[in-house]
Amino acid sequence: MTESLKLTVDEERGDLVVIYTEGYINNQGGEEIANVAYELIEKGHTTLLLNLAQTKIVNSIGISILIEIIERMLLIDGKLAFCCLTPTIEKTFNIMGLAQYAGMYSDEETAIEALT
Amino acid sequence: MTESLKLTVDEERGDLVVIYTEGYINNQGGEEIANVAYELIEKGHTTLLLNLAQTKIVNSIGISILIEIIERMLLIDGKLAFCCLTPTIEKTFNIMGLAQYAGMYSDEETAIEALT
Amino acid sequence: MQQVTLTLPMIPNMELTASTTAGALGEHIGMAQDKVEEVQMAVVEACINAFEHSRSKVREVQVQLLVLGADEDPEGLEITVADDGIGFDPADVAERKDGTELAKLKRGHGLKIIRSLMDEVTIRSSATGTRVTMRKLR
Amino acid sequence: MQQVTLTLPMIPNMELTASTTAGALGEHIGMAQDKVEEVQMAVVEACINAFEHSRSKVREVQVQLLVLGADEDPEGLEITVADDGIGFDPADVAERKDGTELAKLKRGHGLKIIRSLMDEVTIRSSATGTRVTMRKLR
Ligand SMILES: Nc1ncnc2c1ncn2[C@@H]1O[C@H](COP(=O)(O)OP(=O)(O)O)[C@@H](O)[C@H]1O
Ligand SMILES: Nc1ncnc2c1ncn2[C@@H]1O[C@H](COP(=O)(O)OP(=O)(O)O)[C@@H](O)[C@H]1O
Repeated sequence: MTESLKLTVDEERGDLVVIYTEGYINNQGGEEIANVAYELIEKGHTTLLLNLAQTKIVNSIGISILIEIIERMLLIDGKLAFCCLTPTIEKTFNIMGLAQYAGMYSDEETAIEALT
Repeated sequence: MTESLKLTVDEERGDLVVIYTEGYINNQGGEEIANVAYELIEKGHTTLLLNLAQTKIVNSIGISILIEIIERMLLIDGKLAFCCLTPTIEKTFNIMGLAQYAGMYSDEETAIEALT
Repeated sequence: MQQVTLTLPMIPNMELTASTTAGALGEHIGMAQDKVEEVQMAVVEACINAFEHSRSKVREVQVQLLVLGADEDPEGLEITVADDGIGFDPADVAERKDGTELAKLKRGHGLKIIRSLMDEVTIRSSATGTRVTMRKLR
Repeated sequence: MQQVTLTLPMIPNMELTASTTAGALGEHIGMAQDKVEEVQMAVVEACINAFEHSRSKVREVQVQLLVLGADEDPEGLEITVADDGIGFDPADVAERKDGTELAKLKRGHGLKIIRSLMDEVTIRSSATGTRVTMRKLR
């Protein structure tokens, strides 16, 4: 019930790394995701998938930090994609114009197929 | 973010049926679980496992409805067990004296091993 | 002094407003997550007791959440859940002896849960209402 | 008339108290879950705008949640998020033109999100504070 974000990272997907979020993506949550993402980039990973199945709420400050990760990804010719968004989170991403810079997939399987 | 309970039922586990909860187990949530459980009992299932991994909060009215399911289960020589409880939910179940009537397991694998 | 007062209508799930607030305050003062969740569970039980049993005419519950200690050195949370209902005698809430062993477990747990999960609980109740005050140190 | 007024300190995650309350009220009046979640997202944005931008001295935000229509036939929710901060001119909040295309996306979205997710939004802002009132029909 506390809303601090929990992250689980699955690096056993070949080139792709899946990051599972659980909880609220606010500024703190966004920064936690960014830290994990930048570590993965350091390690040489260039394709990241954020699975938001267990995230029911985000805010625009958290999303702005995700946009920073996308920027960094574009610089290294990498990709950040999303899957399993609630309809409202997907709508919000679209309102913010994220769709042109990051793939959004309904489920993890579809995302992995498209990304690998 | 809305707290109404979501249930997923996995009947493909041989004799055991796993019910996954997501959200708040209040009176309404407890009743939803009971409806699903009674339907499964009607179908002849006698061992149910409630996986509470995605439930972060319960209340005592919801739990009292779970106790009704346990009562029904004992009448037919069946079993209701729980897995993946948060420390606080486990503590609350213990305070309510549930431990002597229902198995509680840390994870699904351990639960399935013990129950089958 | 950090403090939040909520006046909540007695409608389903409104207890979650109180527990969400307790969660934010608990995290804010650096309380460990398990402890925060224990506070949240206790607050939920105190609210639904008021919803269920108080017979309040205004159908509202007052929840006051207070950070104990100095701002720079918070010590814990104190939460009061108050209703203006018919009240009860806490000393009178006996263990129920009727029915089967298991059936006995079914109700009468709210106060036990609150007392077990919090460090300190005071209940003041009269014919004009009930105030449950509970504290938990960080 | 169902109504809840919350006075929330500007501390992290306190916006979730407002969104949890909106969730309980929305469910209570039978609003579809997707719509409830849209209201919750808009409320969160309005609160964090007040937290981030208002420079309120009291460091509190007032959130009023109101069920529209008759009790037996609720029509929707109206939520007002008010602060006593420095205010701003909503007409002046222009699209940011600086930086790369993507960098432009980074901030300046709160009001757009609120307007897109709610049916009706009114912003009143002056040197004594800001009130964002938003409605969504069931
Ligand atoms: N706020 C309240 N107002 C009036 N009576 C209360 C209140 N809280 C508790 N009680 C009384 O105390 C009894 C025990 O409460 P509790 O331990 O929470 O168990 P339960 O809610 O399951 O009955 C209740 O049945 C009720 O009679
Ligand atoms: N409650 C408020 N008090 C003062 N200024 C505000 C308030 N809400 C919004 N603003 C102003 O409007 C601008 C745009 O807000 P918004 O669209 O939410 O984007 P962002 O919060 O990302 O800047 C803010 O940068 C701020 O200058």
